[in-house]
Amino acid sequence: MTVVERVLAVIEAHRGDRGALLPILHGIQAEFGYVDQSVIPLVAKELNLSRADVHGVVTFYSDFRSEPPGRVTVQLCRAEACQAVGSERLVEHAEAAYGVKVGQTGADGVVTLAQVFCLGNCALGPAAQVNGRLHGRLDPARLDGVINAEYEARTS
Amino acid sequence: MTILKEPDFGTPASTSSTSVTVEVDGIPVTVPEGTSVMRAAATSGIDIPKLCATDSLEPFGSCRLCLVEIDGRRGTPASCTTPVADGMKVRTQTPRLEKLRQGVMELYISDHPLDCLTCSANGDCELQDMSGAVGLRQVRYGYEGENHLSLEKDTSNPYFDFEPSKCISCSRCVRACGETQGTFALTIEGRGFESKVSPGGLSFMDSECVSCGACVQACPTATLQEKSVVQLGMPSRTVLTTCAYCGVGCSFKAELRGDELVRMVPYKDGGANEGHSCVKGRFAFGYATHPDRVLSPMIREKITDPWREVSWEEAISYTASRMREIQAGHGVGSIGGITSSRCTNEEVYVVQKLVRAAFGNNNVDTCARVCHSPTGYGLKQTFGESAGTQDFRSVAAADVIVVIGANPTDGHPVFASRMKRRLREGAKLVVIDPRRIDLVRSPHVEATHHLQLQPGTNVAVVNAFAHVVVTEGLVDEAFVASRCEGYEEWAAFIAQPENSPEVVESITGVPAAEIRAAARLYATAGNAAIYYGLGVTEHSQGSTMVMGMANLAMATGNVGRDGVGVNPLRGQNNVQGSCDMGSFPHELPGYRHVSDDAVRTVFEGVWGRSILPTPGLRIPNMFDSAIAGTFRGLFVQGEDIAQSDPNTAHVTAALTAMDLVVVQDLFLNETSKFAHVFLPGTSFLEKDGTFTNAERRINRVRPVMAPKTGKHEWRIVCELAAALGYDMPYTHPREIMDEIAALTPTFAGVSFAALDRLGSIQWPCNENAPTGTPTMHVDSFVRGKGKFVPTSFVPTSERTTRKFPLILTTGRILSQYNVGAQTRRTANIAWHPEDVLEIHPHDADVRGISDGDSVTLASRVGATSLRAVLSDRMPVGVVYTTFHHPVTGANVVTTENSDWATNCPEYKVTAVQVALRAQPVDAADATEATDELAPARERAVID
Amino acid sequence: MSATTPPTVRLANEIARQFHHQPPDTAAAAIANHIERFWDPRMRTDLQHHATTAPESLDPVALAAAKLVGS
Amino acid sequence: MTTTVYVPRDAAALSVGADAVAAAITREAALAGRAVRVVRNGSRGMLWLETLVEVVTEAGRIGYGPVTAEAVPSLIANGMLDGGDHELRVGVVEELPWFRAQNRLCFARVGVTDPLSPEDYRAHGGLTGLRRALEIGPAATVAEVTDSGLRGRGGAGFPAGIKWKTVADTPGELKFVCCNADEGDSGTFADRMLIEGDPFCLIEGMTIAAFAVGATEGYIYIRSEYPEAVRTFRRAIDIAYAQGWLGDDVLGSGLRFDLMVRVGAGAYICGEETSMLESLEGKRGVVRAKPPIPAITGLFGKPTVVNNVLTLASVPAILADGGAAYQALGVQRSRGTQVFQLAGNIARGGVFETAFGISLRDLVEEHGGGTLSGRPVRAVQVGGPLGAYLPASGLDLAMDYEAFAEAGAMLGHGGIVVFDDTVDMASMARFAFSFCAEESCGKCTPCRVGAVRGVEVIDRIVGGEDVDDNLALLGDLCELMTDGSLCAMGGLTPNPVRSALQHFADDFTPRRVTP
Repeated sequence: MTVVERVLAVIEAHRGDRGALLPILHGIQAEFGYVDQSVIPLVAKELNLSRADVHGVVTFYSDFRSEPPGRVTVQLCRAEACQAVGSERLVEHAEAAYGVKVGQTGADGVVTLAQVFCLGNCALGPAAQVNGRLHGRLDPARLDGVINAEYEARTS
Repeated sequence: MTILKEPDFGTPASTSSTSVTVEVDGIPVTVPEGTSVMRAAATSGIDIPKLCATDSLEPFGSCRLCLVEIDGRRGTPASCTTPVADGMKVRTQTPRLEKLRQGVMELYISDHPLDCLTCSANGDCELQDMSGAVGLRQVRYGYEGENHLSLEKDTSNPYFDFEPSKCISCSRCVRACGETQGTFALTIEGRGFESKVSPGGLSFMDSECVSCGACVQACPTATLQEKSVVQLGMPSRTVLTTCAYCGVGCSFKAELRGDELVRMVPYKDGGANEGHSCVKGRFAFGYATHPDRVLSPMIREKITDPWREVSWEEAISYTASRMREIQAGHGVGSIGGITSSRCTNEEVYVVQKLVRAAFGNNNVDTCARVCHSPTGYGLKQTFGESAGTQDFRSVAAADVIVVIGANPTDGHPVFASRMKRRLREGAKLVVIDPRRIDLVRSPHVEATHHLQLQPGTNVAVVNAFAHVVVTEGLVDEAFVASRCEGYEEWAAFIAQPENSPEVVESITGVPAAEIRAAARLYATAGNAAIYYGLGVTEHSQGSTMVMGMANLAMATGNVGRDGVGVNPLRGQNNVQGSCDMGSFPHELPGYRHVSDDAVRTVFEGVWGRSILPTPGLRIPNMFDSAIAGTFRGLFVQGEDIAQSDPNTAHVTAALTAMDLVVVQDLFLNETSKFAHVFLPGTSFLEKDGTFTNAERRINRVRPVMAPKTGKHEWRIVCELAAALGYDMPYTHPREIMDEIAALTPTFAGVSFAALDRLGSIQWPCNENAPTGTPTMHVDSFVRGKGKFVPTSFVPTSERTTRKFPLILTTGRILSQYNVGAQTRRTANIAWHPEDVLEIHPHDADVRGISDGDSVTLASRVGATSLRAVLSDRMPVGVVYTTFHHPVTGANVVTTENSDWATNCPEYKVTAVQVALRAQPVDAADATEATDELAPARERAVID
Repeated sequence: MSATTPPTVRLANEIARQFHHQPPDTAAAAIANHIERFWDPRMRTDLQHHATTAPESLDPVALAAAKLVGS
Repeated sequence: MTTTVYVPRDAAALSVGADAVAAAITREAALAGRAVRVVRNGSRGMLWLETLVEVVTEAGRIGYGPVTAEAVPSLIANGMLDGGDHELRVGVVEELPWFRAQNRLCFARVGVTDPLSPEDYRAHGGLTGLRRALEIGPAATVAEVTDSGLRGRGGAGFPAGIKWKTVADTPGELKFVCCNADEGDSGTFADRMLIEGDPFCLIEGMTIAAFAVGATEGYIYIRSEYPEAVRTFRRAIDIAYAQGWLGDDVLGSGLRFDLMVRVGAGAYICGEETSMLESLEGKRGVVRAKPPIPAITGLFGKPTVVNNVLTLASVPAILADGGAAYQALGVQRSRGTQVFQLAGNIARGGVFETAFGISLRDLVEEHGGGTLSGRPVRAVQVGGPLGAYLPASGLDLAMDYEAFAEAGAMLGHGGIVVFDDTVDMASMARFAFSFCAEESCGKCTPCRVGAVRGVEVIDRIVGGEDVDDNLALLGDLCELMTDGSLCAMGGLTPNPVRSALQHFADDFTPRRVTP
C-alpha cells in the first residue's frame, strides 16, 4: 500500500465519527510512528478542514511527533509524586546513559527520551512508560533492564 | 477629513429585541439582551481596555485586560465574555483592576520589541495605546527573559508583512481568517508560551491565505502590516469611497498621507461589506497610478496614423464636428454610444442623455449586454423590476442557499464570506454548476447537493425543480393565490412529464433522485434563497433561465422577505447602476420603455429635446449595422469591446468600417486600436459620484485625488454635448443625481446629501421608502402580481460532435478581474500568472495530455493554446478556463450564439477539441505569436 | 448557422425556437411583440425585407411574426 | 477441585510485574498438579502490596503481596493455593485494617470482581441503579441525584444534580454526556483504577445520566497516558453492547444511548472541561470562555453533561440505594464519599475511599504509614499540581471542600502527594510555574506569559537578585494569575507557589545559583 492509501485507510476507519481528527492522527501515528508533514494536506482535505486547522492541532498535542521515534521510546514521569521519590535522578541517569536529552532521539535511533507529567502510577513511583508499557518503582538499574529488554524485543 | 477611526465596541452587536438596563460606573445604560458588558460600557462612552476584543469578531476572552468588577459576583470577570444582566452594577476602574491591567501589560511588554519610535505601527498600535491607557510605567520582569524577539519576518506576501516578533498572540488574525473570511488559513501553532500565529506551518504565500486582508485589519500591532505603510508611513487622512471591482460594491476608507494613497481599508459601516474586503479591493489599486495610463486627449485622422496629443478643446470640438458630419451624411441614427459599467451612475447618465438628447436617437447600450441583460429582462417580466430582490445581509437569514452558475468565492469573495458564515451556522447549500467550485467542498463548508449538470441545460434543471414542487404538493398555495398570476397555465406546462427529473436526467446528466431531493430541500426549507451568476445568463436561454428561477421562487413563496429571493451576483461594480441609468436602447432611466408616451413627455420636458419612441440598436446590432454601412460613429465609454465582445473578427470589421470611433478609457486598449479619438478617463480614485451594487445599493464614490487627466469624465461628455449644440450645464455630479432623482420615481429620494447622511441607499427610495428598500416585493410585486412565465427548455444549437467532442465553459479566479486590464497591472499577477485549461484526468489521458502540457484548444470558430491542468473538479467531457490574460485568447473559440431575448452571448457553452501541442512554445515565442494574432486572439468575456 | 445568414434572420429564427412549444398563432404574436419592444426599426425593416425576398430562410413562426410586426 | 486465584490487571499492578506473576502462577500450579483459575481483577487499591495475589479459600480471599514472579514457586511450594503461610501472606484482604476503615461506594466492586465479566457485575449489584432510573423516569432521576448532594469529583465540586437539570431543561434533539477521564493531576489515579477495575459501573452511570437529561450519545475522554484503561474500557463497551446495556434499546427500555471512547493526546489542559470539549471536537484543546456553559452550549454546541469519572461512577449506587442514603454520608456540604489517593513518598500508597471529613493526618500517617523513605514528612500537596502545599504541622485539616477552601487549599480530585524532608520547596514552586508553562493552552496572557515569568522570578529570588523586589513581583504575578486567568490552570497555579512561600519561606532564601 502506498502512503496515501495507508492514510486513507486510517481515515476511512473513522469516517462518520464526529470531530474525528484526533483519532485519525492517533491512527496515523500508530501506522507510521509519527505524523509526517506531508500527510497534513490529505487529512485536511478528507476531513474538510484547512491544513492550518490540522497543523494547529498536530502542534498542540505533545503526543504527535513530527519525526520518527527511536526503537525504544521512554516516557519518564516528572510530575510531583514521582519527583517526591527521585524521578529527577532517574532523568539524569537516562540522559547520561543514553546520550540524549529529554525530548530527543539518539543519533543511533535507539532511544527516544520524553517526559510526561503523570502516568497515574503515583503510589509506585518513579514511573515510566516504555514503548507504551507502564513500569513502577524504577531505579536506574531497573530502567536500564526495561530498556534493554524492549530493545532486544524490537530487534530480534 | 482627518484619519477616520471607527469606534470599536469590542464585541458584535446583539440582535435581541429585549432590552436590559445596567449601570456602568454609575451611568445607567440600556442595551439589547445578550450585549456584553464591554459593549454596554462602550455604548455609554466608557472604553474598557482591551486587546483581543474587537467588534467584528466574537468575544474570545484571552487578553484579560478588560476585567471588571460586578456587584455580587466573585472575582474579576472579563467584560467581553460576560453578558449584561438586568440591574447589574459594573465597575470598570478600581485600584484592583488598575493593578491587574498593569500586570497584564507588563507581561505583554516583557516579550515585545522596544522599538515603538521606529515601528511602522507607531501611532496606530493598540498595544501602545493600552500601555498608555492602563498607565504602565515599568516592566519589572526586565527584557532578558524568554521571548520571541528573534522570530523571522515573513515578507512573502506582495502586500503585507508578517513580523511574528511583534505578535501578542491575541488570535484576532486567526479568528478574522475563520469568522470573517471563512478561509481558516491561519492557526495558532504549538501551545503555552510557544503559541504563535502560523499560516499552517508555511509562508503566507505558500499557504491557503487568499490575501483578503482581514488579518491585517484585525491585527492590533505591527505584526501584520501593509507593506505600503511600512514604506510610506502612517496615513493621515481618510476619504470614504467605494471599490470599483466587482458588483459587491465594498465601502472603503482610502487612507492617504498627503495626497499619496497609502492603503485601502474596508469600512465597517459599509452596508455591502461590513468591514470586509478581498485581495482586489483591499490591495490591487496600483493600476490607478500605473505608468501605462494615458493622461492627455489624442486624435488621429485614420487609424493607421500615429496618435497626436491635443488639448481637451481640440479633442472635443474635433469629435463633435465629425459626429455631426456623419449624421448629416447618413442620418440621425448613424451614430451611438456605449456606456460603461465601470463608470459612475452620473457618468453613465450623461452618456445616455448625450445619445438620446444630443445625438437624437436611442442607440445607446452598455456592457451589461454581454453579462446580465437576461437578468434585467427575466426579472422585469416576472417580478416587474430589473433587479435582485434582496440585500446581502439577507443571506444570514437563509436556511437553504441555492447557487447556480456562480462561483462566489472567486467572483464575489466578500459576499461569499457572508454566505459561508451562514453555511457554517447550519444553512444547507445546493450548488448547480458543471464544475466543482470551491463552495461545493471547502474547509467547514459542504454542499448538501452538487448538481453537476451538462453546460447549457440550466432550464431543464430548473424546470425539473419546479416539476417536483408542483407535482409533489410543495407549492405555497396561499402565496401563489394572493400574490401571483398565470399560475394555472404555468403549472399545467411544468407538470408535463417532459419536465420531470427522470426525463431531464438524460439531458442534464443529473440523477433524478438528486434533483428531487434538492428541489424538496429548497421547497421545504423555510427560507430558501437563489444566488446566480453568469452561468445562468450567458446562455442561449439566459433570460428563460432567469424567469425559470423566478417561477420557482414564486411557486414556493420564496420572495418578499428576509432570507429568500432571486439574487443576481453582478459582475462589474456598476452593472446595476448603468442599467438603472437608462443604458439600454429600449429603456429610459428606471427601466421605462421608450414607447411610453407619458414617461417620454417627462424627460422631454426636462431635457428640452424630443425622444424617439422606438428602441435603438443594441451593441451587436450596432456592429451589424456598421458592416451594413448604416451605423458609422461610436462613442465608447470605458469598455473594451474589441476584446470583450464575441466574434472578434466581426467586431473589428465593424470598428474598421466606422468613420469615427471615440474611446474614453484609462489605458490604450484593444478598441483604441480602431479609434480616432482617445479621451483619457479617470480611475475610481478620481471619480466623484455613485456606484450601485448588486443589491441595488447606491454608494458614494468620493475623489481621493484630482483627475490626473485634468477633467472629470462627466464633464467631457457635457462639453461634447455642448459642442454638439446641446447644453448640459452641470457644475457638479450632485446636480446630475438630482436630475436623475427628479425624473426617476425609484430614485426620487436619492441625493448626495441623503447618501452622506444615510451612508448608502438601496433603491427604490422615495416617499414610500425614504431610507431605501433592502428587500423588494414585500407586500406585492412591483408589477402588481408576480407573473408565472412558462419556460420551455430549448437546447442550444451548440453541440458536441466527433470533431469537437468537449464542452468549454469559462469563469474567473479570485486574484484577477475580468480581462485583467487592472489586476494584471498590480502584484496580483503573482497568484495567477497565466490562464490554464482545466481538464478531467480521463479526458486528458485519452488525449495523451499530462499535467502542465501545452495544448491547443479549438472550436468551430477559432483556436488558441494554453497549459493544461488536470482536475477532477471538471466532469468528464467538460473543460474550463479563465479569461484574465489576453495572451490566452480564451474566447477566440467561443461562438456567436446568444440569448434569444437580449443577445447576451452564449459564452458558457462552446464545443471544442483539445490536443497536445506538437512542440511546446516557450514564453518568448508565445508573446510574439500573440502580438501577431492579437486582433483575432484577444477576445474575452466581460461580466 | 451559416456566417452569411443575415443577422436579423438569424436572430428571428433563434427567437422562434423559443416559442415552438406554443401554438403557431400565439407564438407569432409573442415574437412580433418581442421584436417591436426590443428591435431598432431598421432591423424590423430588414427582417421584413428578408421575409419578402427570402421567406425560406425564416422559420415559419418567425416568418409569420415578421408579417405581424409594424415597421 | 479448582482453586480461584486473583491477580490484578490494573496498570499499577502491571507496572510491577502482575502479568509475569499471573503467568508464573499458572505455570507453577500446573507443575504442582493443581487446577487453578486465574481471574484478573482490578486492584484493591493497596498499591504497596502490588502485585497482590488473592487466593479464594473457605476463610475468605487470602492475600499475598507484594508478589513477584520470582517469588511464585516458593509461594506455591508453601501452600499459597490453600491459603498457606508465607512471609508475603497478609491475611484475609477484606479484614485488613486499611481496608476495613474504608467506606467503599464507588470502589465497591473494584478489585473484587473481574472487571470485564457481566455476570460478576450483575452478581455484585450492577444495573440496579439503571433499572431503577428507567423505572422512575428522567425527572425523578435528576431529583435523586440532586437530593444525594453529589458534587463533581473533578475538583470544582459543582453539584451534579443542578448541572443535569440544566441540560435536561435545555431543549435540543441532540445532547451529549461526556465523561472527563483526563485525569492528569499528579497523585491521582482513582479514575484510572475505576475504569480498569469496574468499567461497567461507569457505563451504567453515563447511561443513567443520558437517560436523565435526554442525551443519546456519550463520549469518555481518556488520556493517552492510560493505554490500559483505554483498552479495558473499549472492551467493556463492546461487551455492554452485546449485553444490550448500550445501543438502540438499553435493557429493552427503548432508551437509545451510544458510547464512544476518545483518547487524549498529551495535554493536561484537556482535563479542563471546555478544552476537553474542544479536543473532543477534533480541535486544539484551547479553553473556551464561559458563558456559555457546556450544559447549554457544549460539545458541538449542543447541551452537554460533563462529569468526572467518579461523579458518574457514584450515580448507580445513588440510584440503587436512593439519594438519601448517599446524603447521609459526609459532612456539611461535602456529601457522600471521596476516593482519596495516597501518593508520592508514602509507605502505603493507594486509594482510600471514605466519607468526607477524615483528617489529612489520619490518611497520611495512620493509613499511609508515613513516608516511604522513613524520613519525616515535610510537605503534602493535596489536589494535584494546582493544589496547595501543606506543612507537616498542618495535617489536622479535615478533608472536605469547605475546610480546605478556608485553609486556602483545595481538595481537587483527592490526590495526596507526600514529600519527605529532603524536598526543596522553592524548586517545587518553580516546578509549579514550569508545569504551567509547559501545559498552558496558551490562550490567556496571565497563564501563557505569566508562568514563564514566574519561573524566571523564582530563579532570581533564589539567586539573590533584588530579593525583596522580586518577592513583591512574585506576589503581584500570583495575584494577576489568580484573578486574571481564563481558567483554573492559570488561576490555581499560584496555589502551590503561595503555599510554598508561606510555609517554607526559608527555602526561598538566596543560595548558590544552580547552573
